[in-house]
Amino acid sequence: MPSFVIAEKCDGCKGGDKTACMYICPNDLMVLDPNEMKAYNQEPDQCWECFSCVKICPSQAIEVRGYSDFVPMGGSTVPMMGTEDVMWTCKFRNGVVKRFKFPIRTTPEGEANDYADLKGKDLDSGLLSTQEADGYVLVAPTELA
Amino acid sequence: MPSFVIAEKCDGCKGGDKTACMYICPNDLMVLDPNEMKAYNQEPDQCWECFSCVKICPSQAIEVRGYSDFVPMGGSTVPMMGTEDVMWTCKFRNGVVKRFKFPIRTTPEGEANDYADLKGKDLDSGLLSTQEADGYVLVAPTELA
Amino acid sequence: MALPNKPIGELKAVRDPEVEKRDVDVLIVGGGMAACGTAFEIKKWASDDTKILLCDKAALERSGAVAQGLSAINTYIGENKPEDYVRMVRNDLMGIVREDLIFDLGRHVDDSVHLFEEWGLPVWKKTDDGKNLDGKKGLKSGSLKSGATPVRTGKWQIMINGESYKRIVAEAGKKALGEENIIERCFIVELLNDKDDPTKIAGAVGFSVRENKVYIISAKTIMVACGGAVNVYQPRSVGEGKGRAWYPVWNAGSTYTMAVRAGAELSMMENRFTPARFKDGYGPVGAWFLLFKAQTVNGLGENYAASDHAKAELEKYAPYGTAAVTPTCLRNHLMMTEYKEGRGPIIMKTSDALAKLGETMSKKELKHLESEAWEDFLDMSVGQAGLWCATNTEPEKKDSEIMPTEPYLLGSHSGCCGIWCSGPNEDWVPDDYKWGYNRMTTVKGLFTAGDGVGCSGHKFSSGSHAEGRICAKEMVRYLRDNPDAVSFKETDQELVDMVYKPVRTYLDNCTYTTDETVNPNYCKPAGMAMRLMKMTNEYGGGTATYYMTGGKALEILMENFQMFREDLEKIAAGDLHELMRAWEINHRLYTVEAHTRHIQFREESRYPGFYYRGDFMGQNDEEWFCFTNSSYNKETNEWSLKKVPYVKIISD
Amino acid sequence: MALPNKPIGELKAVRDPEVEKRDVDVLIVGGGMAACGTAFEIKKWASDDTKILLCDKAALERSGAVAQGLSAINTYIGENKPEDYVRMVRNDLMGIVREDLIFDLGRHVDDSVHLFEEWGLPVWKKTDDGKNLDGKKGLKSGSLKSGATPVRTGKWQIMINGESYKRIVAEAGKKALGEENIIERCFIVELLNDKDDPTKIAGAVGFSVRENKVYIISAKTIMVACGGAVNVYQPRSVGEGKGRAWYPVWNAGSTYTMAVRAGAELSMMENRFTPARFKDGYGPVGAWFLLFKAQTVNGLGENYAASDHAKAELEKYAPYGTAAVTPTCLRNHLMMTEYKEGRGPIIMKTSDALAKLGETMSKKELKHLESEAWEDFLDMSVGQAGLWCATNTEPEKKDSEIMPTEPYLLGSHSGCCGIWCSGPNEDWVPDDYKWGYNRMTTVKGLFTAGDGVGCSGHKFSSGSHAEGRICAKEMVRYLRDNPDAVSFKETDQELVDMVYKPVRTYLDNCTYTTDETVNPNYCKPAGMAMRLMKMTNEYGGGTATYYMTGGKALEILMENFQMFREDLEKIAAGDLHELMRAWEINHRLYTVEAHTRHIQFREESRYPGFYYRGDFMGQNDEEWFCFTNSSYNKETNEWSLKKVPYVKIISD
Ligand SMILES: Cc1cc2c(cc1C)N(S(=O)(=O)O)[C@@H]1C(=O)NC(=O)N=C1N2C[C@H](O)[C@H](O)[C@H](O)COP(=O)(O)OP(=O)(O)OC[C@H]1O[C@@H](n2cnc3c(N)ncnc32)[C@H](O)[C@@H]1O
Ligand SMILES: Cc1cc2c(cc1C)N(S(=O)(=O)O)[C@@H]1C(=O)NC(=O)N=C1N2C[C@H](O)[C@H](O)[C@H](O)COP(=O)(O)OP(=O)(O)OC[C@H]1O[C@@H](n2cnc3c(N)ncnc32)[C@H](O)[C@@H]1O
Ligand SMILES: Nc1ncnc2c1ncn2[C@@H]1O[C@H](COP(=O)(O)O)[C@@H](O)[C@H]1O
Ligand SMILES: Nc1ncnc2c1ncn2[C@@H]1O[C@H](COP(=O)(O)O)[C@@H](O)[C@H]1O
Ligand SMILES: Nc1ncnc2c1ncn2[C@@H]1O[C@H](COP(=O)(O)O)[C@@H](O)[C@H]1O
Ligand code: SF4
Ligand code: SF4
Ligand code: SF4
Ligand code: SF4
Ligand code: NA
Repeated sequence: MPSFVIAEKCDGCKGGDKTACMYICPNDLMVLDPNEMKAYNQEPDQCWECFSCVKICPSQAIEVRGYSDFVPMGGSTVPMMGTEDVMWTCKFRNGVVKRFKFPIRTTPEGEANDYADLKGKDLDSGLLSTQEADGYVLVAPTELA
Repeated sequence: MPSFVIAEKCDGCKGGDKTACMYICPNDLMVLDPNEMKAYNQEPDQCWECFSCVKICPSQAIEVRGYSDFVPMGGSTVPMMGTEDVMWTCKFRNGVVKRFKFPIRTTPEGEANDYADLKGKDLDSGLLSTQEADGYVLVAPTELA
Repeated sequence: MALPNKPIGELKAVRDPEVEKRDVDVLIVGGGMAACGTAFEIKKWASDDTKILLCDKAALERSGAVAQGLSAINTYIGENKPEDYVRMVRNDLMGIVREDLIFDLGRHVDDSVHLFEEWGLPVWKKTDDGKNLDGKKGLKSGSLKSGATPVRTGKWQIMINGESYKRIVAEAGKKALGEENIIERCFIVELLNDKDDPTKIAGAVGFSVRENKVYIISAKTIMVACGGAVNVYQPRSVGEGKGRAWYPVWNAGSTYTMAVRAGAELSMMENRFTPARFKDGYGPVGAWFLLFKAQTVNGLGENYAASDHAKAELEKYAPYGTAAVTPTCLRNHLMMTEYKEGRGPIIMKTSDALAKLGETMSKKELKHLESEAWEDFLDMSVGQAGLWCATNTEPEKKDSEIMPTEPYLLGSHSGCCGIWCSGPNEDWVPDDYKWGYNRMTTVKGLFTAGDGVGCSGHKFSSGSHAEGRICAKEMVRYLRDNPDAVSFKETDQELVDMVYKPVRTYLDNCTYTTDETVNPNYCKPAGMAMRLMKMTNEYGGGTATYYMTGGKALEILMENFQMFREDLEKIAAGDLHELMRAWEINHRLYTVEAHTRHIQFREESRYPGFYYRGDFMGQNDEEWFCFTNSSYNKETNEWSLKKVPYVKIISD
Repeated sequence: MALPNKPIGELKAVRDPEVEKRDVDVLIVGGGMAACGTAFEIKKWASDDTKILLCDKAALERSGAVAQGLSAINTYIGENKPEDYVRMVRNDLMGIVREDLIFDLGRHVDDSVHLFEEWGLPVWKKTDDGKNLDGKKGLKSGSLKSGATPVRTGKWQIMINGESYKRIVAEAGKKALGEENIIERCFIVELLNDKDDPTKIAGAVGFSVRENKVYIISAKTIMVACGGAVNVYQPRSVGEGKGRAWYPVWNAGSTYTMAVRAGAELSMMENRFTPARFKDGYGPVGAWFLLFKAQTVNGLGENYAASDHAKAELEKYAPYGTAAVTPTCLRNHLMMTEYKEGRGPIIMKTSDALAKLGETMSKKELKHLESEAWEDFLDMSVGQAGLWCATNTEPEKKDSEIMPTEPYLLGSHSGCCGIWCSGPNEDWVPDDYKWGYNRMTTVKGLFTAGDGVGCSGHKFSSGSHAEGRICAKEMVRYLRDNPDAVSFKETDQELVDMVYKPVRTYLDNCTYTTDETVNPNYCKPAGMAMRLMKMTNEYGGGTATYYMTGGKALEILMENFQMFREDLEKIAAGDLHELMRAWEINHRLYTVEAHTRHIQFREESRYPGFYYRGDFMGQNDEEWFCFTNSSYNKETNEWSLKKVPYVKIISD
């Protein structure tokens, strides 16, 4: 299921500094042709079909098609990312369509609590910072051999 | 061991109608870049390493290198075609060189006897034309079940 | 770089090709050993006004299996009896063969070998004091035809210096037929039946791989000899090395597919050939076993083939397994046991063999022997020599691994799948085995030879040539008896639309994505090739399962084939080379589907070591000592299979 | 077309890159679950002037194994005892594990899970009447930390809606560490030792995949967590689909290679993880086995796992095989038997499972169940959902095949290969298992976590994060105790020359031939990747041999590795992406060579179903109930292996 870019939809992320798909691909596959200002997957046979590029593309220009060496044609799985949910459209080879919606996060983006002000106290204990703050007591095994 | 073309040596068969390598490759792999007038193998992973192109190239511009997925580097086998013999130079990875000379044909090129004037007589017999001419007698099996 | 969504290839395909129409009496499809035999022979029998055309996808000079050369002629009867030749083939193929075809081949083959030598092929000779002379030095001993002694490796094989084997054979064929009657780089896609009598052949359609042109050919009789089928199973090297197969990678089952689609019955398509070869380089082993008397050992260093265990295993397959020469499949079977039980790999002790030979040889003779060992590869499997160089393998010092390869479908080497053909129209041939013209298929006017003829095998290069010559004469007989014009129902436009469909699919869609190789609207030949080989490898008894398959696996495979065939409607080709690949993969599909359907039909494991049905292990003579024939209806996409009785002609 | 002999790629490599030097106290290599744990935790303990840098080859937001998401957290202790967690891991890994590390992980892991939920990861909850709520609806039940009940599949696993799992975890890590302390798209090539004390870590060298720049970093302490190793064995799809592996294809064994080259001892590298997965799509099976209670049958339709034969087989491996939960490797082992005996393939009866569940469920509940089944794939293995769509597989109607995959090398999932690390510095930990700093390797100042830590396993995403956090604190302790400056002996020029060697090889040679992919003077990463996987697949117990290897095969493999390493000196890269591929293949080589050397050393078959030594079948507790540790000397290219005693800490 290597990713592919629909030529008409890709706008090269409007000539920005880095394109979204290049930014995100964990395997460094997406590149931009600077002449045409359009992206493509430079190594389809290394695509993990992780859908990271698909999900991040602001123009919905990226989809995936089944790996040519074992996936019959005609199906597709297309995610639509929201802030709280992802909506999947799964199209079967025979035309059957299934839609699924799943939550993706329960806090606003950027709001993960990084405990910026938390400072650990006892560097020599085995406790992690939040465990220490919670008053967690480190257990040792009791059921010994 | 896909074939490769040494850029400096290939002269595109001097701009002739068809290049020798394109003419001969049983798998239609060799093509000519008409701008640079140089040949290349368009599908290395379909090369049978039959050496047909290597043997026919008038400029000795084609060699083969071991298939990248199982042949260690550094060896080579290079044929030099004569009219009666072929001379092979086999170079080992470790530098050892072996040379072999083998006959390839015992008649001048173009002189194979095609029996142009031979005409068969009995179309209903089981004999081939030269068998008939030689007076060969068609045998039937005698050691029957 | 520019966006990779433009057609690649130097010879771009256009939407509307030129059409060239030909109207001939005889069409020869293919230009290999068999077709060169036909080309040589046919004008000896045809009247001067007979129009003959030969189409080869490549250039005859180096097309087909012998492109690279060969180091032996494996079938030369010589001092032997044709009856013994039949016995050898029968035993090697586990009993079920067409003895009429084999005997007939045996009485014709030497004539072709004699021609080869006359044309210039160097044939080794034995001196009176038992020394080997190469084909040049051997000239002074005279020709085989004049009574000189060949150098035999086995009972049937003779050594040659065969680097230019195909060039020589093609030269004679081309001269005899005339260059003007030959179209090279013409890939034939489909055979066409007669409009009025669909059981009769009437023509063919193909295209040029060099210019945008479709050939529509009407022909009264056709000989199809496009060789066997390679890359229908996944080779062990799946990267760049997948072009390295033992059999020629460019033969794509065109013979079987075109014939079966034209209505011809196939026979014994379950049979396959899985040769043991030097691993990865696919170097031949015959010379090493027979000429150099090398032995093989397992991973523990044991001579497993001589073990009690092996003997017991072979006895299960008596009389074949206990014959003096162990059948090829059973030799593999013994290896399979070693692998499965954790005693692989299998090593050929080249070092011991050469040391032993050295005991009775002079330095000079040893040097000559070394050269012979290398020639065996350099004449027909250069890549193996390259692998030895790359791995610093001097066979006298370092042993090499041998291993059964992926399966091939062929009818001329040590396998017997192919087309069901008429035997010679002679008394001793059972009635069911003859219908007028020798080597004619069950389609009127359609002949085949070499890898195309089923139920025989062990013809090799020489036998294929001789068989092509037999066809030549029989086709002229057929022409004499069937002089009427033929015509087919397909219009030019329909044929062009069919042949160029992949081009149009490509042109209609290729700019939709930014990379022409990944496009949801079409599939490409390269990907389809991998897909086909993956499914056969995993479910059809490829190397992935040590050649094991079974009912459930076959059921899955059939479902995969079905989807594959549907998807082939969307195959796309941007250039002429890719158009050829598109049609090749189509031909591979039908061929390997036929193969699989036969395996599914035959509920026994007739060829252990070539394949196993896990759900029907062992041979079942009661039910299955018979031929299996299949046919296909291209209108309804239906296959039908049946049993056909085996008749024993030659005594034990 | 132009001649294909020009550098390809959009980011061409130049001969002389820019050099950027960094001087930090703490270097974190990797940006996955473990590294994000370290990133989150470290500033909680470090002084404000501590210089910290994190380098990830990709972008943290979606780097590593969790890029795509996950549908479960497989390690959440919750109501269970950490002692039982140790027992589970020990049994699954056939007895030989570091119980100190596992117990320690067990008492920390839930804290990370609680953070994930707080950060916004949706965690399923169980209602009082036993229904499942997804992570959004479940919010109203409160958090796990506040006592809400998770939905458990097995004893240790809890269900989540994990599509954005990595984005959430990375967000917290990045915020905590500060964007300015993170370099993304920086591939670390090699760790550097201290000039004066080579047993101490001192820095690292890497390069940017975005601009021609080499990073030379000096660091007093380093945490390396680059995940496991994928594509070290050939996957079953070898064409376009070779990017589809179960574990992330971009993790290339950097963790193990960089550590062992820096002098760290590896342990239990013979262990591998060969998961059973839905065939080809690599969809996870856990939910189907545990949540949906699906059963598997063989090709004959038999529930083979419940057969007497299977029971007898499992008894051979008591106590592990006879435990309530069959170890993962033995589940594979039972499948292997079916395949070899011709009773494949293995089918998961999804239809029966859903029908059975449906008996007690409402329509609405069933619909929800269907959605859960699809989510399991869509959250972490979309390709499997794609395959179901493409093959018209509705699991309630059509069953699917499952199959063991190619082997992976990893230490966090159900495998335990990795680096030999110190346990916590506590009384109950045996002296030989602790040397000052928890999770420090045998190289001073070098730490690891997640897939990097050997002899433990079953930490999964949550445990890897917690382990990264443990490292954070320990590194700060180490820094406190070892404040002195470090330096390495390599000059900038030497390092640049090493890192950019593939670029120069390319530039020096690429125009020699007319096609830059075929050139006798260099090799390219793509070909070398195939070559490595072919040799391990065939000789190192890959799928090609049903995971079988043995002494002779290993000997051949070692010879192949040797030539491979020599040839890597000639690897060529024309662009920055290819330069990364060049270094990845280098990392894969060392990792899989370590793996193979361990298999060669351990003369027993400890993990049947993961691999077999045909020459030493069965377990040999007498000789081999111990750890095996290896180390490597990069000056002399010598490996050494030794046995290390196992100490049992937790009772049966
Ligand atoms: C590849 C190979 C083959 C052999 C061997 C080693 C090796 C490495 N060995 S050893 O193993 O024992 O070493 C042999 C040996 O030493 N001695 C021997 O006698 N025979 C050996 N063979 C076997 C013979 O070569 C074989 O039996 C004959 O060649 C078979 O003859 P034929 O059936 O004519 O097939 P072909 O491959 O020669 O020719 C096929 C032709 O068809 C063309 N073609 C194919 N599809 C077409 C299409 N669609 N349209 C138009 N043309 C289309 C081809 O271009 C070709 O012209
Ligand atoms: C791929 C995958 C993984 C899992 C699962 C299914 C699938 C399909 N399953 S289920 O099967 O059970 O379904 C799990 C599940 O549901 N639940 C669970 O908790 N864990 C599962 N995992 C396992 C966990 O994901 C795993 O245990 C942890 O992620 C391991 O963490 P860590 O050890 O940190 O590895 P990483 O892959 O996350 O991160 C690696 C990082 O290193 C970077 N990197 C690599 N090389 C580098 C180099 N040379 N230089 C610089 N950076 C360089 C990477 O970019 C990445 O940032
Ligand atoms: N071990 C063997 N025993 C008998 N005949 C063999 C053996 N190996 C190969 N042959 C025959 O030698 C010829 C060439 O074989 P090969 O090189 O395997 O294609 C064929 O006729 C084979 O049948
Ligand atoms: N058949 C099984 N029996 C017990 N546990 C299993 C089984 N299959 C998978 N698991 C566990 O379920 C979790 C997820 O499995 P998987 O989806 O295979 O990664 C892992 O913890 C596995 O160990
Ligand atoms: N054999 C097993 N039986 C039950 N649970 C297992 C087994 N193997 C692994 N697990 C658990 O399943 C989860 C993931 O394992 P896996 O099936 O490998 O994905 C982990 O929580 C393991 O603890
Ligand atoms: S993210 Fe989308 S729009 Fe932006 S460059 Fe990539 S494909 Fe084009
Ligand atoms: S699907 Fe994933 S691996 Fe493939 S190109 Fe997109 S981001 Fe990269
Ligand atoms: S035959 Fe030789 S010189 Fe002629 S085009 Fe081919 S490579 Fe160039
Ligand atoms: S070696 Fe043979 S197959 Fe390869 S390109 Fe040359 S002629 Fe073609
Ligand atoms: Na394979």
